[in-house]
Amino acid sequence: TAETLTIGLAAEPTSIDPHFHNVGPNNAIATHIFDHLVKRDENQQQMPGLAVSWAPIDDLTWEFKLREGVTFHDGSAFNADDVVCTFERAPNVPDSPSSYGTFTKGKTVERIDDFTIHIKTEAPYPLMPNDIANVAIISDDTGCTATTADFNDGSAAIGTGPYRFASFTPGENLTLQRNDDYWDAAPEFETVDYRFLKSGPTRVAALLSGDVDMISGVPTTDIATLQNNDDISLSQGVSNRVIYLHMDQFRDVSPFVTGPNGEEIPNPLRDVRVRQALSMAVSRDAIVDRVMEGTAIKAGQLLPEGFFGISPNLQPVEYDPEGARALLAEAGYPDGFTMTIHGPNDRYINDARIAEALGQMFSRVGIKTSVETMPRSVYFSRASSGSPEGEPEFSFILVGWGAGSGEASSPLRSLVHTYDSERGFGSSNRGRHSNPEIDAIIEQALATVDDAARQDLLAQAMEMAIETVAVIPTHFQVNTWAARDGLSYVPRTDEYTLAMSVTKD
Amino acid sequence: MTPILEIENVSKRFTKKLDAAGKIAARLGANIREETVHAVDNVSMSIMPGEVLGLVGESGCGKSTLGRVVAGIHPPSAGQLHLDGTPINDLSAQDKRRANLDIQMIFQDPSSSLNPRMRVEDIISEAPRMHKMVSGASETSDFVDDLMRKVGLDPVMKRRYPHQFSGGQRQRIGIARALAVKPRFLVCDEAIAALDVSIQAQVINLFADLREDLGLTYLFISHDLSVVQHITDRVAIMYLGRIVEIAPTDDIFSTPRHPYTRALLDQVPRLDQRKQDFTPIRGEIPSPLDPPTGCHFHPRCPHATDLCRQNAPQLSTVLSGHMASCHHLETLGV
Amino acid sequence: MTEILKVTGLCTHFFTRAGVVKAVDGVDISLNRGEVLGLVGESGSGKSITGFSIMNLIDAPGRMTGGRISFKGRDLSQLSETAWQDLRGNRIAMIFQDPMMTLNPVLRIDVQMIEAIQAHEKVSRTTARERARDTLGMVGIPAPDERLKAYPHQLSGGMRQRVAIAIAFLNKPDLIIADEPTTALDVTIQSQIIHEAQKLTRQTGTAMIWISHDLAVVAGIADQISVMYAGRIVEHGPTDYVIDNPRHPYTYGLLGSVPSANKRGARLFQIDGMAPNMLALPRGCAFGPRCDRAVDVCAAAPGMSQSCTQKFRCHNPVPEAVKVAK
Amino acid sequence: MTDTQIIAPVPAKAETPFAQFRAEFFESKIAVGALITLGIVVVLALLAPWITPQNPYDLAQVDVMDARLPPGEEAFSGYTMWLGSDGSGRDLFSAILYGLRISLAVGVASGVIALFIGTFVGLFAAYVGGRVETLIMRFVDLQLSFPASLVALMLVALLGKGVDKIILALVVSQWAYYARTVRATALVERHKEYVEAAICLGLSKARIMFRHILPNCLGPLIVVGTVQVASAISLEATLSFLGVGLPQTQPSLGVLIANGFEYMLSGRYWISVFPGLALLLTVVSINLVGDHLRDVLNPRMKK
Amino acid sequence: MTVFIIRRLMQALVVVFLMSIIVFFGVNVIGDPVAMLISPDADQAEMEAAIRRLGLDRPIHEQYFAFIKGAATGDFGRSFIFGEPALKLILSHMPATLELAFTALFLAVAIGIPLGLYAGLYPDSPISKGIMAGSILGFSLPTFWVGLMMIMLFAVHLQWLPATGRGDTGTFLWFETSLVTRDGLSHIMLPALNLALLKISLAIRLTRAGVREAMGQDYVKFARAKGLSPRRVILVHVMKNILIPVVTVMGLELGSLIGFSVVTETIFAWPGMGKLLIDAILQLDRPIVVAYLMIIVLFFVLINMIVDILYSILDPRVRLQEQGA
Ligand SMILES: Nc1ncnc2c1ncn2[C@@H]1O[C@H](COP(=O)(O)OP(=O)(O)OP(=O)(O)O)[C@@H](O)[C@H]1O
Ligand SMILES: Nc1ncnc2c1ncn2[C@@H]1O[C@H](COP(=O)(O)OP(=O)(O)OP(=O)(O)O)[C@@H](O)[C@H]1O
Ligand SMILES: [Mg+2]
Ligand SMILES: [Mg+2]
Repeated sequence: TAETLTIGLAAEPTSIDPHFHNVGPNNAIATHIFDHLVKRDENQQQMPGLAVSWAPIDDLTWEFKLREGVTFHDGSAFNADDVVCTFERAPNVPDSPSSYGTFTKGKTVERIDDFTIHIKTEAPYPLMPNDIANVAIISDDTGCTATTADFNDGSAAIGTGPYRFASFTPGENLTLQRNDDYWDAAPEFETVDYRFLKSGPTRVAALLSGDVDMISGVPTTDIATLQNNDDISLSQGVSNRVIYLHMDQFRDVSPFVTGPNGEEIPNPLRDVRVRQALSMAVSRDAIVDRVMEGTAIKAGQLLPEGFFGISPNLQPVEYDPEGARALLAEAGYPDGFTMTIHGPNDRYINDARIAEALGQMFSRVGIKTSVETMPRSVYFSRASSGSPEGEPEFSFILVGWGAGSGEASSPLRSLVHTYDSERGFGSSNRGRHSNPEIDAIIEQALATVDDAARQDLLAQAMEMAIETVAVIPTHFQVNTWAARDGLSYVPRTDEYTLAMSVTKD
Repeated sequence: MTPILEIENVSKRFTKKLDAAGKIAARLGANIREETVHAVDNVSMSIMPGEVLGLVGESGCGKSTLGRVVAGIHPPSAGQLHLDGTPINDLSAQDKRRANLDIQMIFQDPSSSLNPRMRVEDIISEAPRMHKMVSGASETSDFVDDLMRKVGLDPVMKRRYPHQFSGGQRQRIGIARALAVKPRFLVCDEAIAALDVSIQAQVINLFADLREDLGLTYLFISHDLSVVQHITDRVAIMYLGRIVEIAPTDDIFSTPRHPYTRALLDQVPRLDQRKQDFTPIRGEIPSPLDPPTGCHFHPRCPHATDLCRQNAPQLSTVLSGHMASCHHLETLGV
Repeated sequence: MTEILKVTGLCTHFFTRAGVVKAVDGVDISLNRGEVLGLVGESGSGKSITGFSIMNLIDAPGRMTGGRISFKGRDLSQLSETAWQDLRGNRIAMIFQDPMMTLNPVLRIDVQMIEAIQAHEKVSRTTARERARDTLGMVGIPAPDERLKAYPHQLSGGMRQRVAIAIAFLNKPDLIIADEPTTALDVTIQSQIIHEAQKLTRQTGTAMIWISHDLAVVAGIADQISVMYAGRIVEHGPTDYVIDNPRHPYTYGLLGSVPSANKRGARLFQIDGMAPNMLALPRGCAFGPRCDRAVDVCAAAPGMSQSCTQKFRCHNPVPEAVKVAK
Repeated sequence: MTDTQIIAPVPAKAETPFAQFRAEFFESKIAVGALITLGIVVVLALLAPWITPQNPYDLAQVDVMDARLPPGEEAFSGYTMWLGSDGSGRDLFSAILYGLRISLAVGVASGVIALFIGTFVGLFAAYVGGRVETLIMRFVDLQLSFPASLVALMLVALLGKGVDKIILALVVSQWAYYARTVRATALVERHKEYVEAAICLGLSKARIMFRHILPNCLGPLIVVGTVQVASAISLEATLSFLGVGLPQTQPSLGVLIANGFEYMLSGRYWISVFPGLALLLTVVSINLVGDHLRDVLNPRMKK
Repeated sequence: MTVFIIRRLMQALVVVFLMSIIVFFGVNVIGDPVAMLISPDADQAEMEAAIRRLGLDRPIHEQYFAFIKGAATGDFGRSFIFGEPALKLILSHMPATLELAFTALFLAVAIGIPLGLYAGLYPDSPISKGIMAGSILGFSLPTFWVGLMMIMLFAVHLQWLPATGRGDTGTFLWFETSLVTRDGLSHIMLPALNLALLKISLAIRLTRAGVREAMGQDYVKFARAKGLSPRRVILVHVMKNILIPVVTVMGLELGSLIGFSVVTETIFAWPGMGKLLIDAILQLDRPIVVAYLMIIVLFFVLINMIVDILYSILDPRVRLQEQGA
């Protein structure tokens, strides 16, 4: 049947070029039109894509066997040349604000035959399939020499994916047509029309009024009402995104922390007891129930259950205001201190309101807290390098982290590992927590190709990070999709909205 | 006797300059140019102390502009004013200020010539206070009372605002305001034109009384010839920025010399002329932006010749004290 | 002589929030063909309102509250609005005081003239246009063809007033109400206008009510004069009698206060006080408080007295023997 | 000269302009009603700290456990939330009154500052004339041709959040209205004869400008002022809605409405309807007052 | 007229130039776009590389000069986010905004003038009072709030009209517009009405004030004295006079409609320039912000110029030369 699926998308893709901007919405759209050597299922588990199998053949070389008989939308056949040229183009797209070089860096692709390639690295690299899963394969005839504009107007948007490009208007909509020659199971809907509807209520209204069949990013506030609406079905799934708090642990005096009466004091956040107290002061139940209206999961570590590299021993810290007070007193702050929480107001689900709730909770254990939220445009550059010295500006911030690779190494190396710009560690470690012991374990894990060993190392690092309160995780986001009755969506941890995952009941 | 005021070759031009864009456009060949209005064109005359000089002419001929130049509201574009024989510009700053106060103006519209947001007492006393001619509350109050009585207003009303007065009363307030700085010379610009006939007489009488009591000199601008005839000693007739005739009032009305003056006098309706046939001057007043060449009056003049079209006549004496500017004074006769 | 207009006991009142303004309070007018009536009086005495009442152009809060107007023998009081439209601009025309304001600034002269013709007669545009052009020529406008294409602001005040007069004359009306048509103009232009008006009335026999506060102008053109004060006609009669031998003290004062050659330098006669407040007219004779001839009976409103020559409304009129100093 | 002295009777209407203005103003029931409403709103806003059960800005007094309570429910802390609570657990009644304080303060402060600047610039332009005037007025025109919303939006984006910044943005986007009004009126007034009289009397230019001309420009200024204050309040709300307005934790009415916007479809109407009504009441009453002021102050509309 | 146009263009150049400086440097102060755009997975070296790629490592004045050089040839740079030329993006979003603004303008005129006329002709009738009260509400209600209420009522509850987005477009002359398709019209109704609300009030008030003033003028009385029918007096004499200010003001309001479309477009997800701008501001997409403002300034100057020329055509009294801006 020539049925059209209309989806109201919360986050709009900026380009069809799969190598232009490494962000979720772009990657999600790319997944429709292009294939990856390694695919990920809804739980970010790896599956064969254009590669039918892969394995390290020595410490520094991975062999990928490519799928035969796959054709691009223009009819040309897929082979190793396409992979080689893809890896050449991906890190070198002009004007790219966030390059795919992250995934191709340090890797050399070697064509062995039409359907075999070797990828070499300089050091043992266990995350190879993870990285490879992010690089969309384009055609060496049409794609490799094309510009971003060529992709956007469709002339180069030719992949092997389940959908063909039909039209794209930035800021408005994207239309896709089913690829009937797809090598894998063909999707249900022949035509998909993505509408970009950024505002939450607008999106819900569009669904309710029948403008669209399905929406992503259902605001938490509307979930209850939609649940009671017989014409609407919801699907929910936990995401790989943890919301956590970073504390200034590198300055002797922290700019937004002062004594109870505003006087300058030595940075209390460097004291692990204070950090523990703060974690205990957070009522994760209140956040989940009251702020998130139930659509979140209390966090005790940096990735939710089911992900690779988490520790089974870690439980969310219990809410204990009395204990927090006691710990504070023990650390020498019986009267608390004064602090400002900074956070974005347009980045995570209910971010500003969470910051406010945290402010309330800290105030209740004696830490006079004020809350300042700002648009992410201002927030992230200040949070990363806003101080006069180019260091993180704030003392205590609310941030989120989505583990793109789907394993614990991602948050650990970026958030917990000591900040080291030379080697690319701790790039988002805005609290500058530094613990050489943890660093060593993380580094070891990242060089361990054996999965079981790596799992143990990561879990160990995770436990240590939580124990020393490198960061305070609060909750994992739960994402909600809503569709008109009769459609169902398989929720994904990577927050992607994929037309292929929509099925008719 | 030196004239109290001597006007020497005074001209007043209003020019609208071109801005940068205008200049560019002009260079590109657009049909635009600077526009200059010769509102007052090389006027000379003198006024004796205690004299009332009438200034008559059609709308837009420059009467008010000349009055404003005399009163010091506009600086002249060319020429000089002499007060008591001294050029005003040569005076010291102190004397110059006094000289400017010596000449005051009474305006046509009694409603717009008073600041609606000020009380009468403030309107009258503001300038003397600013010039330190009076000081202290009680002195000021007496001063105001005195002036109000002088112009026939009840001092009880001094705390009122102008809109609470009738037209005639407002004109009196304006007169009191002018008198407050003890002027010697009043320029009355159509000072009674906006008043009702029955009120006009009151104000005309007031002017006459003030002249007698205070020895004031007047430049009396009006287009109402019968009023001019009534109160002036001499009359100057103005046409398109120039004085065309100036003579003692009796002479002007009995033996006008300039064709324009004659025509003008013919048009005046009079009570004693019933069912008269009006025979108007032909033609319209030309635009001051683009005045006719030669004698400005030639397009409307029945006696115009080529000479009139080419050369502007000079003001010449016909009889002692009677001057007119016309090429054909002799041939026209009396 | 055929009587064109007869107004008896015309009352027009304004019902404002501050009270009732009796702008016109019992005015009688009678006018024959070809006759010119001068209506004089000071500002606010009700001259214009009288004119507008005859045209039935009084707007709220004003209303004609009494009196009869008959035009060529026809009683106008029961006329429907459409009948009025037929009459206005066709049989009765009006010229307003301020030439700057009477013409619509955004419509060309030809539009404004042609519509006045076509409102009353089914004629083609070209015919109407020709008639408009001829009438412009009649009122002494040079190059009327060009003027027709002009907008009002491109004409001088005198020119505009002549256009207004031309519009009034377009349909050769029986009566023209000229409401101070020359007040805003120069002497030279005034005489041009009066000249044209005179010429036209003489040629067509149109009757005219010439409203003015300038006695001298009225004296020059009117056959009869009515003097108004505070909404009433206080004196009425042939021009010569009223001007030479006014009986009402107000007329007397008015005439006395006009400067003239003979009175040069002398004090003018002046009427003291100021125009009455129309909201709170004095009891009895409205002129009483300003009148130097006022007597006790003036506390009662005087009726219209009739002498051989003129009518006046006064208990203690100026004796016939007293003439105004000229 | 005794016989010149006519002590004429006084016209009947002998009230001062202010008394007359007051009388005319109080003639309209709607305007009086609006003025009273406005008065109540202002008083409530001023008294907010004493009459509200909660200080919505003090995080220690706000409890997220109270979030989204419908009107009339009792809070954890014991008092009844007559208008319900918002998503962070703020008592809406308290939040609205505190929000009113901010909204009014922002509106009035920006209005007053813009009025001062605009008046000064407009008067200065009219005063100096010539090239300087042309320059100033061209600038004013250009700014006016730019929608205030856009100017403010850009500025707030550039400056960041905060009451001071939003006031600055509103001032920048609104001063030109005042400047134009003042200059236009001043130009008309400048050509009136009372100004010539003042020149003739040797009064200083500054005195003429400020003591004679300025007071006569006040009528239109007041009218523009009321309209601008109302639109400043609305504009602030709009900016807050767009996410560039005031900070979340110290909500103005605009922030409250914008926050409540998210709840509109979930049936929790009160979170944005009540602040919306408060805003509406305030802005409408200011506009009604201003509207009537315009009628009263505009001589052309007078009967 | 020539002078007038030259003057306007000169002014426009100056403003565009000033604007570009302020915005260019201003946007730079807000924050670093790369910090927000870059994938969290990227390490420090890649971040540097991204900054270099976007040319943000050079001193700001150098960036500015490079920009000005490009702008002079119509190249406003590439959007950081979309990677497309800023100008192209803006121009491709412009038709949607213009279509919305013009529809709103049309609604304002078509609804506002008749209502204003009625209120002006019968100032004391209850209907007129209702109209005036409504107009006060119209400009007191914040646009975004009304927009929301309209979606709630017409789209969600009554389901009469779609809530969001632009409908199908068709080609009319050489424009792609949604005004020629049923679907397109149904989509534009709500946002256009929302945007028009303020202007309807304005049109009502202007018309009413104009009618009230004109009705008291001598020329109206004179027209009646000529014996014209009330119809002609109102439709020709009164209307022509009030249309001039109304048309002028409404024309100038087109600018503010475009400015306010930022709000409406956000609520109704209307894919126009306004939404593009607000997104660009929130994401520090400097090329778009700067280009948008420069283009919009030019646009406004152009609109104002056209309106003024129109004004001079409508009102014979106006001579453009004398006017400044
Ligand atoms: N400030 C000014 N700028 C430009 N032109 C002016 C100015 N003042 C007067 N004029 C011009 O100068 C000429 C003379 O004007 P003025 O007011 O002196 O005439 P007037 O004789 O007093 O006329 P009226 O009888 O109408 O008062 C007119 O053409 C007028 O347009
Ligand atoms: N619309 C109105 N509302 C209230 N009173 C009015 C109105 N129109 C006129 N009047 C009053 O009616 C009276 C007569 O006015 P009218 O215009 O007839 O005077 P006029 O004699 O023509 O005066 P002028 O010489 O000034 O034209 C005046 O007192 C005026 O105040
Ligand atoms: Mg003059
Ligand atoms: Mg009148």
